[in-house]
Amino acid sequence: MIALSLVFLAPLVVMVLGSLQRPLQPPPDGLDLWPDPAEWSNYLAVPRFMPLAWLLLNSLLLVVVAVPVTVVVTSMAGLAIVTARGRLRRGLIGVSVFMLLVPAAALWVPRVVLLRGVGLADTPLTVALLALAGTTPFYVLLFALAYSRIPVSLLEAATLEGLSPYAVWRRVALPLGRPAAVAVAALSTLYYWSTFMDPLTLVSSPGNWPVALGLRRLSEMEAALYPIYLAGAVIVTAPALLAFAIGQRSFFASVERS
Amino acid sequence: SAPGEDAAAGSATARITVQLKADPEEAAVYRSLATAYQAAGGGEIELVTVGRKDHLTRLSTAFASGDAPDVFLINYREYAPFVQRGAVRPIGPLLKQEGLDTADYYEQPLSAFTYDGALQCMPQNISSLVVYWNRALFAKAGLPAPKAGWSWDEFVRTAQALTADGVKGVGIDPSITRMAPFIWSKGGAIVDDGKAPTRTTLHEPGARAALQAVVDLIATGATPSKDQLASQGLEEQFMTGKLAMFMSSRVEVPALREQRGLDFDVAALPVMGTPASVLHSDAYCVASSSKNTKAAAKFIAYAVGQQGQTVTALGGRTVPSLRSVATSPAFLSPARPPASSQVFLDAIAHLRHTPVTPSWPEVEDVIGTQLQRAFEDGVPLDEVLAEIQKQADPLLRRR
Amino acid sequence: MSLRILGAHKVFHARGARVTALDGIDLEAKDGELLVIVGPSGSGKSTLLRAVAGLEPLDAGQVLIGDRDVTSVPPGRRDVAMVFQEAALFPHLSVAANIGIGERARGANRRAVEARVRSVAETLAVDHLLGRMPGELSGGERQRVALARVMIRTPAVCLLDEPLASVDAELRLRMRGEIRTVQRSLGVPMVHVTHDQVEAMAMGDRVAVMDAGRVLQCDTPAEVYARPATMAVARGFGPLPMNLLPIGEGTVMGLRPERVRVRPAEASGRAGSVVEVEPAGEECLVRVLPDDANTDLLARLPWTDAPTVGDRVTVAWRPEDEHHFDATTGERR
Amino acid sequence: MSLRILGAHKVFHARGARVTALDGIDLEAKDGELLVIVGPSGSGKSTLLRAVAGLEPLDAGQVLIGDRDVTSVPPGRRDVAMVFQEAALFPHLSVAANIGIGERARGANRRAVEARVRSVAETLAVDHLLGRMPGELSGGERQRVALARVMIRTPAVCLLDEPLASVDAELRLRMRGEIRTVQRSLGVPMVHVTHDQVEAMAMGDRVAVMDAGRVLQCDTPAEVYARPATMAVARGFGPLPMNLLPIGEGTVMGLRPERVRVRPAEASGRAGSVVEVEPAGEECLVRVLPDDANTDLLARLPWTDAPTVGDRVTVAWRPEDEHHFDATTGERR
Amino acid sequence: MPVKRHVEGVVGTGTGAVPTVLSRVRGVGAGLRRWPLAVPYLIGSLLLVLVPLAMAAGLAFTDYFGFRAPEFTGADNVVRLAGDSAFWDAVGVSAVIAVIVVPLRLFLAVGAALLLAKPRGARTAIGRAAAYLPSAIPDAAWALLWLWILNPLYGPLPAVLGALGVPDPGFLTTPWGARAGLVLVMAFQVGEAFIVALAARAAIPSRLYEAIEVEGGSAWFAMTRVTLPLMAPIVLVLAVRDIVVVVQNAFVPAMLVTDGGPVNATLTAPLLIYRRAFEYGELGYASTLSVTLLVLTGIAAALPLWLAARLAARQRTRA
Ligand SMILES: Nc1ncnc2c1ncn2[C@@H]1O[C@H](COP(=O)(O)OP(=O)(O)OP(=O)(O)O)[C@@H](O)[C@H]1O
Ligand SMILES: Nc1ncnc2c1ncn2[C@@H]1O[C@H](COP(=O)(O)OP(=O)(O)OP(=O)(O)O)[C@@H](O)[C@H]1O
Ligand SMILES: [Mg+2]
Ligand SMILES: [Mg+2]
Repeated sequence: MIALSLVFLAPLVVMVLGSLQRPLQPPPDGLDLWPDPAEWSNYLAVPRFMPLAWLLLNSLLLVVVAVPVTVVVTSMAGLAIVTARGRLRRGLIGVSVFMLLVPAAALWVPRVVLLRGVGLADTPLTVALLALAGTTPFYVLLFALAYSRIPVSLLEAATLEGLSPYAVWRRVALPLGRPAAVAVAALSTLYYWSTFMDPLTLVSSPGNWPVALGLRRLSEMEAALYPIYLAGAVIVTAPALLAFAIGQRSFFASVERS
Repeated sequence: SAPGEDAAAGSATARITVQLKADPEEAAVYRSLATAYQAAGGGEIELVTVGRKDHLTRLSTAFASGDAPDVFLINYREYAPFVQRGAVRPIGPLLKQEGLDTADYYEQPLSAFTYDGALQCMPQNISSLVVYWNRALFAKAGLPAPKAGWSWDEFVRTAQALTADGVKGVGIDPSITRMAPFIWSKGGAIVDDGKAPTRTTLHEPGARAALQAVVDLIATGATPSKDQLASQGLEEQFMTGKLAMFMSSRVEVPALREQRGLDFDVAALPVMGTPASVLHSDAYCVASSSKNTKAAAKFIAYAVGQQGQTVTALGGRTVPSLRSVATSPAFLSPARPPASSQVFLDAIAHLRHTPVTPSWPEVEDVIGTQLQRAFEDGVPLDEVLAEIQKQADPLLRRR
Repeated sequence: MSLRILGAHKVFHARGARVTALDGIDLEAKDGELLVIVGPSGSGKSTLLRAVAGLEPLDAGQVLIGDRDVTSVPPGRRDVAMVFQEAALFPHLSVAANIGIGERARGANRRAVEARVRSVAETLAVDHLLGRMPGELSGGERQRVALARVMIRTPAVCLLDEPLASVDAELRLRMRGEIRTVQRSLGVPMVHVTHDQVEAMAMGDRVAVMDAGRVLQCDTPAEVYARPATMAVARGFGPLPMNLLPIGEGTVMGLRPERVRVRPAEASGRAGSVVEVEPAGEECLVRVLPDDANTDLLARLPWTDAPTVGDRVTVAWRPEDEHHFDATTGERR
Repeated sequence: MSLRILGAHKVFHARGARVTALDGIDLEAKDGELLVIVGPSGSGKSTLLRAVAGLEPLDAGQVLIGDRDVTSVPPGRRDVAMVFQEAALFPHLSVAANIGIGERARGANRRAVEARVRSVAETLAVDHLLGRMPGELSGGERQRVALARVMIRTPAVCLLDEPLASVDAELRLRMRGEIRTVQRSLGVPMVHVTHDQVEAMAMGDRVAVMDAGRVLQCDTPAEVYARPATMAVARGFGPLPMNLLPIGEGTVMGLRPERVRVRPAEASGRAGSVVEVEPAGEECLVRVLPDDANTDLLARLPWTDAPTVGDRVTVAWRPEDEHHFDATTGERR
Repeated sequence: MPVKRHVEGVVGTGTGAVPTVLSRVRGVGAGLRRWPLAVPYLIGSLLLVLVPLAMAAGLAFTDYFGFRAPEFTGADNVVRLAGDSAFWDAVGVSAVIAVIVVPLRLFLAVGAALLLAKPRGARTAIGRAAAYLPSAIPDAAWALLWLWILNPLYGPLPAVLGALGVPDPGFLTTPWGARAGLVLVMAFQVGEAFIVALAARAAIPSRLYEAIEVEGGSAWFAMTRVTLPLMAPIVLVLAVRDIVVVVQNAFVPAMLVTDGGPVNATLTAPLLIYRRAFEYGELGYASTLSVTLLVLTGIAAALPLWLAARLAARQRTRA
């Protein structure tokens, strides 16, 4: 298990070490990874190539809006699937599975055409609109599966107690499906933090771009500047990891407590 | 973000969007261009700098959604689809209003960007293929600097002489833009008709001979092995002293300049028959959907004008298309390498360009893939050429 | 407001097989009446309750609460309270929150709910558990909490599905009383499913005996006990199942074990031998195999009279204690 | 092989509070013996069984099966069979597969298991359900399936945690017999938790009465019934809780309701009035509030003698039926 | 809480067909009308997925370059599709990669989830972080790392293989080597599936394991008869999702690591469609390809569903 962990961790280590190499230097041959001396100034160089703080702020805004919306939309839809019967349920599942199969690339152009049509294109939050569609139907199916394990009698009891559908969702399903909610929150955070194709197609003003798109541009730097790019990558990855590190205790605790 | 509600021309200082494909380093150059423009009384510019790979994606979706930038920079190899499909507003008349005289500019790029008899976009640079060479490695091998008009055989011999432990003589990209000058030099052609191509002609004797010569060069072992090619790009190998020569356009200069301890220069391409080189050029286009053509034209006129061209030339990235700047120290000053920038200007006389036709990007990919087989996998040239004919000709016919 | 169930039918489709859970049920529970439902496991008791609550759609039939036909009213709007067979507690809420959730959902003020929760919890002896989570309760504690959730409100109809199954005898006796008190004070119809015969007899104003999705008999406990309508009722209702002895002519004679007298071998009556003796407090249960029969007879005797296994005895009963049933239809004669 | 539990201690930590579930339990179930455990809900019965099975680690104490100390042996290697209080059925497996899963886990051949499953299922009257999924069963059916899973094997120790709670009276009587038969033929110790006093008396070779994590008394049912060691036992064991009347001098008198005679007001004895009458088949339960006391007295009378609420009566009992307990320690005097 | 009806049909009946298996998501009592909860989702999906998809499907029958209104061309695109060997080759490449990488990813994700399911202190914490991390690294950085790891001259992986005496498959130079490289790049980014699998594992009631434990079942038995069957629906959704991700959306690694090469050996269907749409500008025909790919993935995704249905039916009765 330790060995496996190392294999999984290795790329991260390589990334961090790479970010400390001196730029404008021949790339190291073979396993010569250790930066000597560590070039911390690479991190300071990143903002020279992209408006880092601004883009991070955009990304933060995106995540803060899109993730809760995703969780709400998908968990409500998941509960609807679980509590629906017959044709309605098959319909909802069918639509979700079908949408799961849709190639992302097929939607880029029509989507932007449509969103421009309704005047919603090109804002920092345009990409967050995807949260309305649940970001991906995968999350909806996840919630449906999670909720299908809540004892029926609980949902029934709640209904008999006179709780409205919304209250049943809010007070019973959501807390009971907390592992799923946390998982979806984690996954969608990652999604919105790292998506660059959606903003590339949906958002035209660079001022509205998220940091992932900035990083993507940085990735086309000359090879000799890669240490700076890697520094950028570390900076962008760090919040995701930090969030994970902070959240991991409560995250896994909630996963386990179910 | 595309304002301008009244007239089609809009105000001359309206805010416009300009989309460029640019490395992060290049982007800085364009930012200073925009700043200089504004300082000179121009309107506000929103620069959208996108990576190489995302430039076309962004343009396509932007055009499809009616959110096209007012101005975009594009390579002549890629612009044909845009022009043919009506995305571009011919720029000639617009620039005339701005009082810009195209006679001050080199002809080749202007002709490359002329389609249907009208100048569609305004070229900002006129780069060409040259040989980058490492002075230290030449000195170590006891070789003199390459002379203008050197022959292919000299070139091959030089490459062989440079090949030593850990160093290869020359790197060659298996792409048609790299091969084109040699094909032309040998009297061959890429397609039957440069204006309206219907088929490829690489299998015909002239072109075939040129390609064979390259294959023969590769067979001498003076070029990087397949593993080496997969390990590192040619420019990286060159930077790190593993490669003594490689061919590219002006685009490499900024990065090579920053490489500490690298002493390099450029030389003219070797000649197989008559001298030839291939045009590399980007141009500013005005989107047909733009509501601020006046402001767009004003910006372009500035960018390709004396001041604009000086700003970009100093960045090192471009060979100015404006003669006066190209011949000025801003471009030629030997203080900043390469010392022999004149080589780029000398090549202009025999510059040609690849066909301008909508299916060209795909044809290029097909040819590139097949040449790679011949150059790297040792597949017989004739087999490869037959395959190119088979795959590329239908594409050309379909347009 | 009375509760009426008319012609309720329900068929489950399980693995291709059809299971008729309700097969034409007509029942009424009047205002303030406690209707007890007993019946063997799988006879459809839970299904019936769930149908009344609206949790299981009926294939046919109607449910009326007062004059209102609620057959197609969603459960949340029927104003029905129910204790589930598996105590349905919300695992993420404390016991107090579990009890109060309905009140809170109906918009009651937190302070007020807290007070009511506390008082109900005291009644059901769960006040010391209010801060715990359901996962930390024993089986019986859970059932009491579920019961508390129902007792806190004043619904139109009250349904209890074996709420006392895991509660110990003493507490059970007390809770039985509490349930009755609450129900009387609410004055609403209450339907109570139980397996405990003593409970059925003690609590029910009327008792409905179910089997295989049908109501076999519905009457006062005393009446059902005294005059079971069918053999199934005779076996299914009462502290001990009735002895059933075929006596020829298509007739089966029924005898309550409580009415069978077992005496020393010399006495008059049918001779037989004791095959099993089970102590039961003051009494004992004795199985006697009469020499002339091949089904044994269960008898309940005072412990002081207990024979031992193998003893020769005679069994006797008074003629008026005999019940007679049709051997084929099972109906009372 | 006997089962011995020595000094078992178990404390749960719930929401910061400590709950002592087992507080020094010493018990033994001999080979072939059926030990019944009764006790109020929350007294630690399930915890004890789970500790024996190895599912709940003890804080102190030992579990011995035969001569083997299994205290730190994992559950799978203790060779213990257990029916859980909430039937732990595998939701993804059919009833047949659920019954057979243990055998299969121990590596038995599928064909052989199938045959045994069928025969056990017949015994427990669930053979018609074999193809169903657990979700499609009624509460009682589920419990029987869980029981079948235990009865299919021959373990060293058999643990049953209220396996019959949701089973109807008739079937219960039958299954009680089946369990006994199986247990006798296996000849292994069996520990059986139940709330049903009749069951406890009828089935148990010995009965252990628990309260608050302690064993209050462990003896034959008859002995426990006749001479309850403490007031708690007196209330907790027997078909009805014992009446407990403080009679001064730090003494409490106990009286079984079965032994209280209720007669017309003229008769000799203590005068009082009837406050409640509950029918119970042949008998009825009557609560009488003596004029000179403030706790009522429960009495069980034949139905034919039933008074009505409000009647003036006298209550009387024989002196030898009195039990005396210390009012402070609760212990028998 | 009793394990009752509520888990019914976690792995239920049926024989095949896409919705059957997923419809195991059990439905609850009759009158629980909570479908209004699905309304936001449905509206969002309509606006952002279904209508755009319908537009894409419409474009599939047109010539469209994004500059002028699409021109309807009838079945021309379909005819072209039939003879488009490049596309079918790419579909083949995608299929081959999916066949290898999807089971591998599932195995890694589910395996890690099972290994790391029980909290065992720091080791588990590190393991979990490790399993999640690769997915948190931006794609471009991830690709770059792998370019280095697989590098034929300087890469540690060929070096390690060489040291172990394993022949170097030529990760970036030979067709199969490049495909293997792509497989590796995708195999490690399983954080999403890992988290989902972990949540699924945690949702299995411990009582069931207690029952198996008491019966003396081995850990293997518990895993194969309880854990995996009960996790099956989630694993299934993961499988479908993974097929879709690998076949359709994961062109980023192909684009960044191998760029389709060498000689189109890793030119996957989505990469080809991407080039068709945005490098060659043929948005109409690219739509035709996209819709075709949608149908093909649908068929591919039906496979695990069918397989699972068969398995579940078998498992149900056999224990
Ligand atoms: N969801 C279901 N699918 C199929 N059959 C079912 C389902 N629910 C119940 N049944 C069957 O319907 C019949 C009636 O079940 P019900 O739960 O009403 O019985 P019950 O009288 O409450 O029994 P118990 O006393 O054991 O709880 C039983 O045979 C049961 O197996
Ligand atoms: N996991 C737990 N955490 C905290 N307290 C617990 C836990 N499990 C049981 N308890 C407490 O331990 C005590 C004994 O519980 P146990 O389940 O053994 O009772 P029981 O005798 O089986 O009751 P019942 O007859 O109601 O099933 C109870 O007070 C209960 O609340
Ligand atoms: Mg029931
Ligand atoms: Mg218990």
